[in-house]
Amino acid sequence: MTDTNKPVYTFKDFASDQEVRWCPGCDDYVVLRSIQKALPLMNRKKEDFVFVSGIGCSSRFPYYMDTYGIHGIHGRAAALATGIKLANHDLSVWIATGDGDSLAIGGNHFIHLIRRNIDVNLILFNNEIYGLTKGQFSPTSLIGQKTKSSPFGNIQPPFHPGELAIGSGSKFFARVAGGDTKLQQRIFVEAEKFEGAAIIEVMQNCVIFNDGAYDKYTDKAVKSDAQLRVEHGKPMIFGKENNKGLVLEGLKLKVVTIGENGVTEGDILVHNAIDPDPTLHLMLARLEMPIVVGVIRAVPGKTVDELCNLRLAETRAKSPFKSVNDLFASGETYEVK
Amino acid sequence: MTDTNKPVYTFKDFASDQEVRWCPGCDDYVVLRSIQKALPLMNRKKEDFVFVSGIGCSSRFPYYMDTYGIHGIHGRAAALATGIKLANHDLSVWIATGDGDSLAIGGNHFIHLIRRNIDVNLILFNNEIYGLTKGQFSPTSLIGQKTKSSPFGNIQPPFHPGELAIGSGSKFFARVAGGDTKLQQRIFVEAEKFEGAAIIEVMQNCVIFNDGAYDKYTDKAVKSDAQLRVEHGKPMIFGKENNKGLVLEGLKLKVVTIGENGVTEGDILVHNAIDPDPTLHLMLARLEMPIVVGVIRAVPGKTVDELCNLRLAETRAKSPFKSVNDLFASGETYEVK
Amino acid sequence: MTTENTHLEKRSLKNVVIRFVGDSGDGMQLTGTQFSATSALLGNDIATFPNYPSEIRAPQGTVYGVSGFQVHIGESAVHTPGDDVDVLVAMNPAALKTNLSSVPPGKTIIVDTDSFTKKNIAKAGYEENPLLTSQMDPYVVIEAPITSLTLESIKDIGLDKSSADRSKNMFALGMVYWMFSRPLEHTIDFFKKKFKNKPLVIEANIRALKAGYNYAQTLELMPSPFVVLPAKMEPGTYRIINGNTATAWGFMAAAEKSGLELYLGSYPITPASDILHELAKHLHFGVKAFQAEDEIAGVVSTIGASFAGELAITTTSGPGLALKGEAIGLAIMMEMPMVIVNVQRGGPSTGLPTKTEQSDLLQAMYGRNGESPAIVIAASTPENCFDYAFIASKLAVEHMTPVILLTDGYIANGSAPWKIKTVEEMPEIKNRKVTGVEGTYEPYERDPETLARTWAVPGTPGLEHRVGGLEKQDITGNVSMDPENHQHMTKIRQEKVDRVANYIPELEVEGAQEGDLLVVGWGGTYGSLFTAVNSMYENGEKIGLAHFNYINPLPKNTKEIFKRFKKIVVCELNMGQFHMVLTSHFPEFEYYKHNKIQGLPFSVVELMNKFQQILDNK
Amino acid sequence: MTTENTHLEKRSLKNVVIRFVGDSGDGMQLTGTQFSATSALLGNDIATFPNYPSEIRAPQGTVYGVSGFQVHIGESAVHTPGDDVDVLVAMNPAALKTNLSSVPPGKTIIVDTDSFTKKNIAKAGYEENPLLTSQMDPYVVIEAPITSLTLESIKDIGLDKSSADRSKNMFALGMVYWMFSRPLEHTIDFFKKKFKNKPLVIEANIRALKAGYNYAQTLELMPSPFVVLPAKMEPGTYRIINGNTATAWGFMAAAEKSGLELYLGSYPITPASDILHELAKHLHFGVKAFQAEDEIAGVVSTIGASFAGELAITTTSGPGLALKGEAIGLAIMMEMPMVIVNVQRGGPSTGLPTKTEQSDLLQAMYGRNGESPAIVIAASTPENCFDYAFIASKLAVEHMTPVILLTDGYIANGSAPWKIKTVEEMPEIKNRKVTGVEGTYEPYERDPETLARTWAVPGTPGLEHRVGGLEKQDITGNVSMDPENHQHMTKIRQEKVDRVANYIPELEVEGAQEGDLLVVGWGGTYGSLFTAVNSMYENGEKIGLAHFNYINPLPKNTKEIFKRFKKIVVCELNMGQFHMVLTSHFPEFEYYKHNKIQGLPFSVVELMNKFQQILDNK
Ligand SMILES: Cc1ncc(C[n+]2csc(CCOP(=O)(O)OP(=O)(O)O)c2C)c(N)n1
Ligand SMILES: Cc1ncc(C[n+]2csc(CCOP(=O)(O)OP(=O)(O)O)c2C)c(N)n1
Ligand code: SF4
Ligand code: SF4
Ligand SMILES: [Mg+2]
Ligand SMILES: [Mg+2]
Repeated sequence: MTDTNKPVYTFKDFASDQEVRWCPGCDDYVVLRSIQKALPLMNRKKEDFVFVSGIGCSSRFPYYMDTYGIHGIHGRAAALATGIKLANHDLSVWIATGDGDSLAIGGNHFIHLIRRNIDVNLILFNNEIYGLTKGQFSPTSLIGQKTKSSPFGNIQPPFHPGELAIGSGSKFFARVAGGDTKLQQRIFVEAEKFEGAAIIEVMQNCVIFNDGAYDKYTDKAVKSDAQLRVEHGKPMIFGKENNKGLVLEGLKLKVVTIGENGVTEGDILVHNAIDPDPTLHLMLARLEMPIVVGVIRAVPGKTVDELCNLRLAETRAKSPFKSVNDLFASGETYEVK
Repeated sequence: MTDTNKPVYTFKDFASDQEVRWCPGCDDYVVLRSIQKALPLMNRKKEDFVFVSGIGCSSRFPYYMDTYGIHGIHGRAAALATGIKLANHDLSVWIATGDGDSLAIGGNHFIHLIRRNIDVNLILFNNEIYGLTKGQFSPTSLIGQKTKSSPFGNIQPPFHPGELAIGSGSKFFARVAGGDTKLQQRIFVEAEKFEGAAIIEVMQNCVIFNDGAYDKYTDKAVKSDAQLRVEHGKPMIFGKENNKGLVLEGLKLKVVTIGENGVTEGDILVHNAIDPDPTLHLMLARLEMPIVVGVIRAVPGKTVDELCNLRLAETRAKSPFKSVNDLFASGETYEVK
Repeated sequence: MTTENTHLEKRSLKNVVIRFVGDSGDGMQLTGTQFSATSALLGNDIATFPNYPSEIRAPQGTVYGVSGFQVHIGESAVHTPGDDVDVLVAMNPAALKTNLSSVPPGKTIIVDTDSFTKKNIAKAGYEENPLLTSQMDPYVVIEAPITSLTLESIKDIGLDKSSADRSKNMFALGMVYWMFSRPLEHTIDFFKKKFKNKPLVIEANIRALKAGYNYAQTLELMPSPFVVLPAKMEPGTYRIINGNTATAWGFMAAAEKSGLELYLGSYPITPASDILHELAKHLHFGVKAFQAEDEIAGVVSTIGASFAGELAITTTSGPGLALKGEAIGLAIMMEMPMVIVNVQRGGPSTGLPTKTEQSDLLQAMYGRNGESPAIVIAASTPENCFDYAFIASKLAVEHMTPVILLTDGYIANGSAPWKIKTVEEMPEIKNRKVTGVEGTYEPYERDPETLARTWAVPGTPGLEHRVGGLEKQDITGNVSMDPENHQHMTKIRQEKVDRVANYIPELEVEGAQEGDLLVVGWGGTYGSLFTAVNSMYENGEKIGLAHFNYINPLPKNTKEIFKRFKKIVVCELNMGQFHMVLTSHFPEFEYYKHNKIQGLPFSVVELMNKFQQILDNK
Repeated sequence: MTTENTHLEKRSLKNVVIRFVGDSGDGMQLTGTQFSATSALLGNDIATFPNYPSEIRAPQGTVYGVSGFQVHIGESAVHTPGDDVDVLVAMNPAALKTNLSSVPPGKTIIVDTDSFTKKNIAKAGYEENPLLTSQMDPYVVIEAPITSLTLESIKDIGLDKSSADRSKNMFALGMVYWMFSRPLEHTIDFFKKKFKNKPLVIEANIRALKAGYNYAQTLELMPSPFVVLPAKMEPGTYRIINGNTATAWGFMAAAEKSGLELYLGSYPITPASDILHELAKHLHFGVKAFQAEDEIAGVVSTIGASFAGELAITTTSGPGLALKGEAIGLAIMMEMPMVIVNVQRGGPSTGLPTKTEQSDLLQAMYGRNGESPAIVIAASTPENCFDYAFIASKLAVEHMTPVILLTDGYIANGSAPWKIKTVEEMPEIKNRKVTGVEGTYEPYERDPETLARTWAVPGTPGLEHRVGGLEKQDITGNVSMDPENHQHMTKIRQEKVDRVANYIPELEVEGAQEGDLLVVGWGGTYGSLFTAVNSMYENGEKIGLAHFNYINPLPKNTKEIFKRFKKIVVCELNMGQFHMVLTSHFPEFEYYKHNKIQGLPFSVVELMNKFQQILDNK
């Protein structure tokens, strides 16, 4: 829900007076700045934004935003957000959360938030590590990754946030590199417009405990060949020379080069983010090279918070009971004289 | 892990002396009997079976089995089982759990059990309702379902256990009707052989609070047209006359009739349960009519409990430390005289 | 075994306890409820106690499948469902077996002889038919072939056998209605409304009811009807209410009174689920009853809703409260208003889920990390669950802090007449919402009297601020790791709860105002304690009852009251939890303890014996 | 501002407290650890106290980014890291600002003048350069351009600026080594081992260390070196150990001694994570350190592992314990052996995660639904974390019930010399596993003395049985809803814990054995309490210390000891939780309270003042 007569904000309006305390070089700074720049584009009143988080480096996010905010307890941001949205459907509620926060301890609330399609925007800072507690493996850490709690290398296979989200019924899933502020801003704006739970996975580099985790996708030298940015209605073309693309071969995706082996631009798959069938979205989310960034899935649908409010309003309008007094006096009562 | 010299059991060996206390007509009786019949086929010692559960009607299961067992707390069966398996990799560990137990309060442990591919067999009694607490909607209840806690009809969209499981990385997913003891027994035997987390969804009828939930699949009259039983390596053929089959049309599954429109048996998809790529398995799991039963996915892979044990054994064999005394005396120590 | 040898006079009784027992499928709860409602309509005071197995529908005829409903009706005020049963209606051998010990000699037992088949007798664990043994000699036994008479009475209306069978409880009820001279209208109306679209079912039940009534009337062996006259109750409009419904309604009243919308974040659990069920019905009052994925999400979403400005509550029972501990700590740190209802049941762990107990008191007080004081209050009767739900809301909102409301399975499921209240007659609730401030908004600035902070709700321009679980700087609410500030804030959080003592009523003593023995209780044991104390007091003992509804903080005059008695006995359905709280607050007194931990309420007789013993000894 | 005006004599000190403070990135923890280790190797007793911010790497130069490490070295036994700082090494203005108040007048402060840039001065919140103001007058300030001297000393080895910068802590350490006449070898060896593959880093650090040492030696303004002679410690082989490592090792020793494998189910949380880290290293001892998805899975998997026959433990801190409450109740009902370690931190809620506190005592006692008694014990020094981890395991396994072991951030992170123990010298641990029985196996049959049941592990033929959270029938362990049985079992569970009192040592008093004031403490405050009591006792006061390691049950002679003193004061880093436990057990005594809730340990001076006050007044 957006109003029309909105004050005009700049990113400074969304910066709180608290000093930002992440490690120098942490991608979290980029995301913070992206949000602060994206909010003014959303045509919403400042007082309607609420930032909610759990615990973790990334979960300090709300403190740095000059909006309403809760720095919650570990893993429970989604549940906080659900309560807020059910209480007041008109707010724009954002969740800042880590891979530990949302996929380890908060896993249950994460999948249920998605199942209910609560109209919030969830930024998943996936650094594949526990930052705040100083470097244990997380549910997205790779097999073999050596961390404080896996000195011999991690043996627990990782979740893939996109697959988990879509498996839980996700209607909106996007991915973006931690340093890519431009794309972040665009995705944030799209997420805000989307009615439902928008899950945005940020491939966030932790310079201290898992530095370089995404280098193969984000290094300047390889970036354009290693990231495929999808856009609804556009062909899935990428590469330094903008001549690579995706085609379907049976039930598998294949990278081809336009101009080679008779492949033309017309052969390249066109992205359909709003297809309710998740099959292709899942393939895109799963693709390892190139990695797919941008809004992979954005299927319109009902949100539980809206349904809840609608039904409330309807029932209320129809009910003969205007006060609990009416209820108390209804049905089987009797007099004592 | 199976031994060779096993005593021979009958189903009676697995029935405990506790009276079974489900409602008359409940599908849980069928599953209990199926298990008691399947265990003797598994070539394992009775004392190696452990049945673990949470809380719910279905979670009373362990009491009725004359094996080791824990009737745990609500939602935590998967975590109990994980501890048991990590402690003793040689046991055959079974989880009996409800849709509330594993998909509501226990959702986090459910997805992490699957992620880690812990070598257990999980029977999900999906009656799309909370039985034990007398009829509230569950995370698999349908939209609109009227229950004690949704007197105006449920507004929360359901999870699809198969999609959630595969989204969490599931390597083994099977489905079976609550009354189909034959197929249940076969699946249980396959699950036991499978190394990893075997998820078995039982479409269980609750005669009291959600009677008839699966009638459209299980009614005698429609059953053979409404259920497609898949078997690895076999074409996906079903129907009263055994002449219907599945084919792929682009990225969608389609039901065709053999002998009509030139369709021959050779055109029908052959089930490949061991394909690591989950795309087709997901389509099968998602199919609504016919519903797919049998083992939909069974992909061999590493299990965390096995890895943990292997690594322990290796490290132990190589280490110069035989006692903690060696550790205590190692490194920087100094003498005080 | 028959009543031939007994000669009962027609009696007018002050109070009668009737217990209906049968298979879970026999409809005993309905039967009991109908009897209670009809009696209340006649002006009797009532108290009820449903007692059912944890199985949904245990196999027929087994002892663990027995379901019971006890009702106590009286012409003076009744405070408990009663100890000893005056009339037992036993629908099968298992029901007889498990309930016989509650029936004193000379009292009446009605049995359905049709159910005393070999199989049922064996299932109940009897060696032979108990009706044929001398163990029934002490009782007035009324044997009636209830099942067959029921089937007979409705055979021509074309109902299938199993549906027909299900009417036999109404036959039994009809018999009991005759015994107590109750009219049938209320129950007939009930069926007409309830089964509007099932005329056969209506017909069958009404016929069975009437057949039972007529059978009793014409049966020679039946003792003459008892008479229980209307109780002297305050004039007014009444309805029968159970504790869980009363709790739900209290919150709805508080929401209306405070001008807030009601939010419930909950996860089903016995015996608290009915509060969720009740609230889920009242969309028309703007009630959002959200069934969450687990208890943690239930309470955490409640904190979110509170932050967003609603009257936010969460409901649960013991194991659920354990799961909510961490989040309650967050609410304490954030200083958000909310109510946590714990309908206590038997513990530890899953324990005895369908039984009653008071063993979560210390969990309510201390079940969280760190120094995290919460207001703790307890309802003590089915009907005052309404008041304490209301008061819990008021305290939460006015003092900006979580309130834990303790009830228990006994009062939650028990029913009593409730003199209907209106929103108008309830006390004011002033919420502390702010819509604007001069200068910067300081979320942790406090009201100097209550120490409550203000409530600035998202959507309010200019009051943007952040709160959370890390220690807060005084006034600003910014994160602070400063040692002195932490000590200061810890003390403020404590002081804020302590000062609630200024806003709650003083403790009142019933019975003797000073003297030999002060009986101390709290929560759902009020009915039994009061009945016991009152009857001893009326017998001339210097005995008084101090029953606590406010546990943290304690009423200000507690010590003063304790001083007035020579002896104090603390009675609880646990191992002595309130005793521990009292001892640590007032170590200067010596306390006797009386504890019971059987999943059952106190019996009045047991209490009176205990009190007498204390009075006599030493 | 310089030392020109001060004339210090060359001093031989019994005890010295040194605190290194700087940015989180300045390597203060390493510096402090090196100084401690070197001193311990020389035979000093030591006690350390690391104190770091909750940010991983807070922005440079800010006050909240200051990280500190304090070490107390002595030639007699030291029990605390010390109150007042004798030598403060401050690497930047923020570090000076936040630590100055801990330095008494006349003491020494070393500062890196290079860091006193305008920007840093402002960031620290100073208006002007503090080194140029009179506020430094009371101190012996040693100003050294540490950064530039460091860079100078290593400029030719070709390290990039930021790596080079990082060696400046070694320059500072070199200076301090000279002041206390410590050899450089240990630290040089450390670098050679630690950075085997980074020769440049080794070279840089060694050079900086030596440069600092030489600088101090040649600098005219430097006071003459202090001398701290070796402490008189029991002869033997020692190592420096911190509380968390000692805890981990205690469990490993218990596993070896009991012949069980060690299982840890845990979820990381400050300040407990290091136990997980340490145990994860020791695969070779068969340790399974499982990082679960959350605290609930951590504890529940531990119950599973215990059922399967391992020595099973779970580790956490306050908020994590709150989440584990429900499952601990299950373990109590199942009567499974397991240890829950709670490394306490500042609460409530997320609170002060990196600070110490003792505010989870009541949570440990009562943070579960129902009547659910657990054994609760507490370690009191870094090194005895080893012993209490061992004892917790022994009690759990021998009494078949969960044991909660409380430590805290202060002793968990603090280090002390540990006289190495061997498995052989530890007490026996007899587990109660059964491999076969005559007749049917009865899981709830008990040892008549301890009331412990037996432990039949899956895989054992013939002992198949089921356990769970519903109330159990005595002996058989079948589900039972029987009222009398419930009361019986509730009492047995309590009695079983109570009887542990027969298996723990009696309480001992240090200092006066009777007299004027008994100081009562528990857990990690031992060091400060002992130091304060001892010094007053040596000064002739009739003051004694009763420090509790066993909280539930309490030692049997507690009351007898309390009787011997005129006054009792209970000292805790909370609002009085143990005080409450003691009052409710022994209301016959009057207790003074001394409480501090600042996230910091007691200071010895503060305690002595308090005790004196109590002795003087009344
Ligand atoms: C109940 C509870 N358990 C554990 C912790 C400790 N803890 C804080 S943050 C965190 C994980 C942080 O990882 P992630 O969510 O990935 O965030 P990041 O720091 O990497 O941004 C943990 C384990 C806690 N604060 N509360
Ligand atoms: C912590 C906790 N919360 C809630 C409950 C109450 N409870 C018991 S079983 C159950 C749900 C049962 O549903 P399901 O798991 O689907 O099993 P079913 O009875 O349908 O087989 C609930 C909510 C509990 N026992 N413990
Ligand atoms: S530890 Fe990692 S995630 Fe945390 S602030 Fe530092 S760089 Fe960022
Ligand atoms: S309530 Fe439903 S699920 Fe539970 S035992 Fe009865 S029929 Fe089965
Ligand atoms: Mg992370
Ligand atoms: Mg269910």
